[in-house]
Amino acid sequence: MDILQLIQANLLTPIILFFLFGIIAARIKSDLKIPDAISEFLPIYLLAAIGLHGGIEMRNTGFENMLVPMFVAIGLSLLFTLNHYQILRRLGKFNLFDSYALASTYGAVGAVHFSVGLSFLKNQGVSSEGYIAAILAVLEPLAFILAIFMTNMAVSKQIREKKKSFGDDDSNDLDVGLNQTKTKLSKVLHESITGKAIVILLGSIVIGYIIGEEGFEPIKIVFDEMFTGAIVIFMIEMGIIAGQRLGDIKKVGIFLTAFAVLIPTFNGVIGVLVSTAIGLSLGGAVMFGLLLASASFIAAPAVLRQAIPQAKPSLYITSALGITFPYNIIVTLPLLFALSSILHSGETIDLFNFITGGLI
Amino acid sequence: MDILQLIQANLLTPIILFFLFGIIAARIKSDLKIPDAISEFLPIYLLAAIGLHGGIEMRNTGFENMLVPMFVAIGLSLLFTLNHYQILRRLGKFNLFDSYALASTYGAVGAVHFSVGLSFLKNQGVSSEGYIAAILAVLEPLAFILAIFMTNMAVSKQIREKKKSFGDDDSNDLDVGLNQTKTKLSKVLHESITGKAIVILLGSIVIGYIIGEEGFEPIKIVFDEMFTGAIVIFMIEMGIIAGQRLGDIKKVGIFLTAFAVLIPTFNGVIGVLVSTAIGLSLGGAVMFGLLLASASFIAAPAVLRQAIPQAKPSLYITSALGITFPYNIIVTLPLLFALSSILHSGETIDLFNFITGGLI
Amino acid sequence: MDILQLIQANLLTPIILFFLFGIIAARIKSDLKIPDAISEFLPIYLLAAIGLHGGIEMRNTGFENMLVPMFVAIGLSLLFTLNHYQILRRLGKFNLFDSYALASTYGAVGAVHFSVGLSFLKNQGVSSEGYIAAILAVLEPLAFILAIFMTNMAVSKQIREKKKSFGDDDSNDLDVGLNQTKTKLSKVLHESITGKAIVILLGSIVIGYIIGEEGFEPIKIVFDEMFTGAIVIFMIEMGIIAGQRLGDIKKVGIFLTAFAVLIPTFNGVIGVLVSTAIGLSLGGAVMFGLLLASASFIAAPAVLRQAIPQAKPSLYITSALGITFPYNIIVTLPLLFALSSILHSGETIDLFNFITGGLI
Amino acid sequence: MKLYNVKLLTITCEILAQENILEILKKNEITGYTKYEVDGNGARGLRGQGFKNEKNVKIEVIMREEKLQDVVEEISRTQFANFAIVLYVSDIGVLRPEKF
Amino acid sequence: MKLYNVKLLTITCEILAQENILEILKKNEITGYTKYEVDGNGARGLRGQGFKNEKNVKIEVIMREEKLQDVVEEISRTQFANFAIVLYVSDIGVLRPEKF
Amino acid sequence: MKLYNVKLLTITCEILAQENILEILKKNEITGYTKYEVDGNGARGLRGQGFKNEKNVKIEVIMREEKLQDVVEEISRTQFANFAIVLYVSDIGVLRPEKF
Ligand SMILES: Nc1ncnc2c1ncn2[C@@H]1O[C@H](COP(=O)(O)O)[C@@H](O)[C@H]1O
Ligand SMILES: Nc1ncnc2c1ncn2[C@@H]1O[C@H](COP(=O)(O)O)[C@@H](O)[C@H]1O
Ligand SMILES: Nc1ncnc2c1ncn2[C@@H]1O[C@H](COP(=O)(O)O)[C@@H](O)[C@H]1O
Ligand code: NA
Ligand code: NA
Ligand code: NA
Repeated sequence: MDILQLIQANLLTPIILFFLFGIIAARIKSDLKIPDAISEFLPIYLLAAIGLHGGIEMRNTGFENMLVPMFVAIGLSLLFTLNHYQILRRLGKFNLFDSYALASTYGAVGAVHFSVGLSFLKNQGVSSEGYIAAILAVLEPLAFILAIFMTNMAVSKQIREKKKSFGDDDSNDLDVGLNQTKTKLSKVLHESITGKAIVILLGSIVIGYIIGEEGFEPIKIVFDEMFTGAIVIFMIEMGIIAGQRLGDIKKVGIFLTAFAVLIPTFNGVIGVLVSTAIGLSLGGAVMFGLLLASASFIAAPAVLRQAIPQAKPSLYITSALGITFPYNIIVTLPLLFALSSILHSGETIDLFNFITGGLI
Repeated sequence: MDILQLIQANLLTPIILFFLFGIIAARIKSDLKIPDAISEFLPIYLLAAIGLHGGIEMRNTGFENMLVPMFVAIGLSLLFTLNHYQILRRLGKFNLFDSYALASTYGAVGAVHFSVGLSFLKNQGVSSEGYIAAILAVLEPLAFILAIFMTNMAVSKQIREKKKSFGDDDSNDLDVGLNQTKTKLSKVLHESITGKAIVILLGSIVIGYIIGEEGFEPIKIVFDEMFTGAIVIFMIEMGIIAGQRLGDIKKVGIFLTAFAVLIPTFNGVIGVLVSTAIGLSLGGAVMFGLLLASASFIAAPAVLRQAIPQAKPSLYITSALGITFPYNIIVTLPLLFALSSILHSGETIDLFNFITGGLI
Repeated sequence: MDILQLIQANLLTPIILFFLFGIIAARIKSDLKIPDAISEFLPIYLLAAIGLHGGIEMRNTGFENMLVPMFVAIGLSLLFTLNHYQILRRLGKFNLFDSYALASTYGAVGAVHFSVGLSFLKNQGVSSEGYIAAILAVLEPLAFILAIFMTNMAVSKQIREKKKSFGDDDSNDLDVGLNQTKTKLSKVLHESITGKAIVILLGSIVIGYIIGEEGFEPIKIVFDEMFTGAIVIFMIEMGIIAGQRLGDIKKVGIFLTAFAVLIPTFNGVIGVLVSTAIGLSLGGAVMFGLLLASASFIAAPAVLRQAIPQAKPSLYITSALGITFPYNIIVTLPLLFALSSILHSGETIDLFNFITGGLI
Repeated sequence: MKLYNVKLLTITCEILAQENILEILKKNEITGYTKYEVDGNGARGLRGQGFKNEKNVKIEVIMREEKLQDVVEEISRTQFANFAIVLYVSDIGVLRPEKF
Repeated sequence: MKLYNVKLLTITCEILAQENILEILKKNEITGYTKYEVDGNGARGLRGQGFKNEKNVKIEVIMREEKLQDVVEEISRTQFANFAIVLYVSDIGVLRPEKF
Repeated sequence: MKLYNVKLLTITCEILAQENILEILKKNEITGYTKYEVDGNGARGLRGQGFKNEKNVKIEVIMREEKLQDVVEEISRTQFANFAIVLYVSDIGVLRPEKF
């Protein structure tokens, strides 16, 4: 079948193979390690390259038509985050904190996913709308802000209820709760917006837009041609880190494991369907879907440890990096590509059979 | 007007834009940072690339005709340093130590300026004499040595005069002063000559000369084609550092701010005129002028903190990095290019109007 | 003469020149230094590139015919190690520990040698059998294991004899000795096999084999075209480290200096002859010979300090890095290339005259 | 060259707690400190592998005994529960006690 | 906020001895430690230039006085002869002595 | 396993003063030291951002009490005015006092 072949072909690309290699290196306890300075630099480089690429594309194709996809992405991202919470809290019986932390980890987006997706499309000779890089930047803090807001609301409510049941109707405490929420939210908001990922991404989009193809020429070799090679090096390190965490996977449990596979697939497929419906191209729909399918494992810990310290990082980091990320780049990405190809080829298909077929 | 257009075009290159981006990132207190190892490596790489390029050019064009420009550059550099001192001390009312430190900061040369200049010319499709890289190496320690010599002489003289006025004619102290000067000078001289910047630059010039175009072929992609991309990454860091220092600019004061803009323009224009007169090419005259216009902000602090510790680093680093460097790469460089283009096109021009016109 | 010309031509390549430059920089006590993160990353990168290249070649040419050369290499490597020991212990009068440490340093192989060799061949437009990268991986731990085994056997024997002469025939101590040997050996074996060098090398060979030319295309610029440029940067650091150790060379002594030059030449020539006899190509024979000629200066210290702590590192590191490495890349490599060229051109030659002629 | 007795407070904690610690210091009007990244092992497992955020940082603060109590109390109350953290105090002698 | 007296053992040694030291700690049932790379000079010459293996590492261990004797004894017996190493002990105060 | 009392002198200073400090140590015939780069904040502002030269370095020297006085005096006389620098002394116990 087409999808399986695509998955298999994708499995045999340097990006995936070096990721798997990194996992193995960590499992056999090799001392292999990409030096810190390099693995801190690579995400900056990758985001700059993504941004420049996006900005140049936006200059070529205009960005008037960017608003609808942007708002659709925001809406879906918030909806999905709330949906995750319900599933985790009701079905998964996770506590409030873990539920919100996980909900936003999977509602948020991942830049590494995005890099791998771009490189996959490049390999397939398919282009995508440049403004999706801008959507990446906007979605980055969104799910966290929602989750932190909801968590703090819930905590304030709990406090209020406790007070009431003790007959102590001092609404000051609620105010304190609300104020804390405000402080936390404004801090997270500020840190997100000035966070290096968003800053370099937005900056590069703007610069790419200004310089265009021609201005890009002298730096093309570094910021375009070396892109896939740089991802490969980064994937070794991602593999090593994922491999070191594999031992924690038993803590994740069967429910969360299933969640970590099914939810990205679901979100991604919805993303492709919706984005195709609003007119995105074959490649654009893949990137849109991948964004929604992605989970955050670099930004999430930094934000959530501060904002929802009660949640267990071993849950959200391990599931996002150890399960969802490999699953997404190996299975979801080619799946979304196949789906989008079919949708854009105009064939009529029985979507339900198609999707479940692709999953099994 | 031609120059304004050129400035505007230059403003919209990745190099300048990423520098401005770095400044903004620092101002909004983003945590964006190029890891230390990368930002320590980049100057080494840039100097190696400059040197190889220079050496190969020298092999192509010979270096017999290098002596006159070299001595002219040395003469101008010393003259300018003394001139800066007079202006700073007399007009600016700076104390002896700050005056000499600033005088030599602006008398010295900057390798980052040079890199940006080379890349600018490359973009314009204009080449320059290879031996200017050698001039860069020779000028590097020159202004510092002069300034340290003068400072220590002045201090010795002060000591002697004090002694005299106290009726204590013990010339030993003078000897001590002179000896200290010698020690400091020989130390600075040694450190300059074995300093990494000069060592890698001179070494690469020699190696470039030996290997020539053909031997360069296998490493061309790294040391030539990646050059501008590497500068862009370095400029992000330079922008961040400049941005972090912008707060200090009020300490610089109006006089020094004017100095930091007018002197480089003046020195650069003289440099283009003189070097054109002694026969340098269009591009060569631009690089020659840019060298003289440049101020040192990497080497200067290391040398001056040790040699003239009484001078305030916040003055010389901030003005050189925060004012002169951006001004030079945004305004002076295209200005010098326009000037050199006109001079080399053989048109007769009203220089005075031209320059003042370019400034306003 | 041909060889001298080749040596001279090789001397004037960027790789050799930047190595010599590094030595000079260290000798004049320059503060030039490639930042740690970069010089730790470069060997990983180089091994990945070597491995990918080897794997792709193996896919092109098959690896059925790899077994004979592999076993011949293993046999020669063990034989040479024992031979070194005899020479060092008997003629050189080194103690047991130094003898075994040095024997295995020269019996082991060096990845930097290998990189320089590959780049040399590339420059000459000559290719080599891909499986030699696999031989590099297999040979890496071999000589160390042999040396550690022999050392511990010898120590146990000494202990036993001492006991006997004291009339104390408690064979438990021997068992302890044997057990310690086993622990040490299994530790060294495990550490070698999971050591970063072997892991990245083997991993990249496998990945290269899987992806082939076509899959390599998107990362070719990073892992192939930048290869020589990256070696050049690494050679600066190697030169600096070698230069810092030059002062220790007097500790090496005249015997070991001669050993450090003659043995690699001898081993390398035997390597070329034997590998040509078993059918390797011109380039393959050069790489095979270079492997046997090489001495280990990165892996050796890490293994030997732990396993034979009684041996003096100043001997084995200094001779391998300070004498043998420069000698090999400047003299042995072109020598082996000339030899292999003649052997593969079918001319009949008087080998003895040829070799001694090449040496003088 | 008289040496004056002051205290050295050393805090080894995960990088994500660093900002909180520095804020507590600031609140107590302590601006001087020295910090550097370290690896380590403790109750919360091996730290220093993986992502930068999973490293430790060591913060050293020279301070007068008067302020020690408050700072230590606030750090232990607000940070101990949520972050990998270890803290200790030693006696040192300095030349210019007015600096701290 | 009572501070309890414990010992801080600091070992500065070449990187190749690090694993041995950590094993000795483990054997003595000490799992907590902090470590970082340093440069230095000593009887075995300048360290920190050249290859990574030629750097030093500093290992700091907070521990109770009871275990100190054994650990120090084993380190000095097995490592002093073969590796560049320096070791010292200082007195510190901690909040949660049960952690160590 | 007797521990002998010696002094640990710790100097945190900007990188540009490092060579001066090491020279003062040498002049006092002290060759052993350990050093590493650190960030920090103090009277002369935040250090560790920006150029490498604007970082701090921490130098630790184990020495006998006899030499301490001279070294500390010379450092404070020649370096305090021109460089960001902080210095403190603590008591430690070592095994081999003859090494220092
Ligand atoms: N016994 C110890 N000695 C020295 N450092 C320790 C010790 N225990 C913990 N640490 C450090 O403190 C950090 C946090 O400790 P913990 O909260 O116990 O995980 C660890 O990662 C170590 O760097
Ligand atoms: N007097 C000292 N003060 C501080 N650190 C020292 C001293 N002596 C040695 N060291 C450190 O301990 C390491 C090993 O010392 P050694 O075994 O004497 O070479 C050195 O590289 C230094 O980092
Ligand atoms: N109170 C303090 N505690 C710990 N380190 C300090 C303190 N004050 C200053 N430092 C360190 O010493 C360096 C120089 O201090 P200063 O001369 O006050 O700027 C700072 O950059 C810090 O690294
Ligand atoms: Na998502
Ligand atoms: Na100048
Ligand atoms: Na060998």
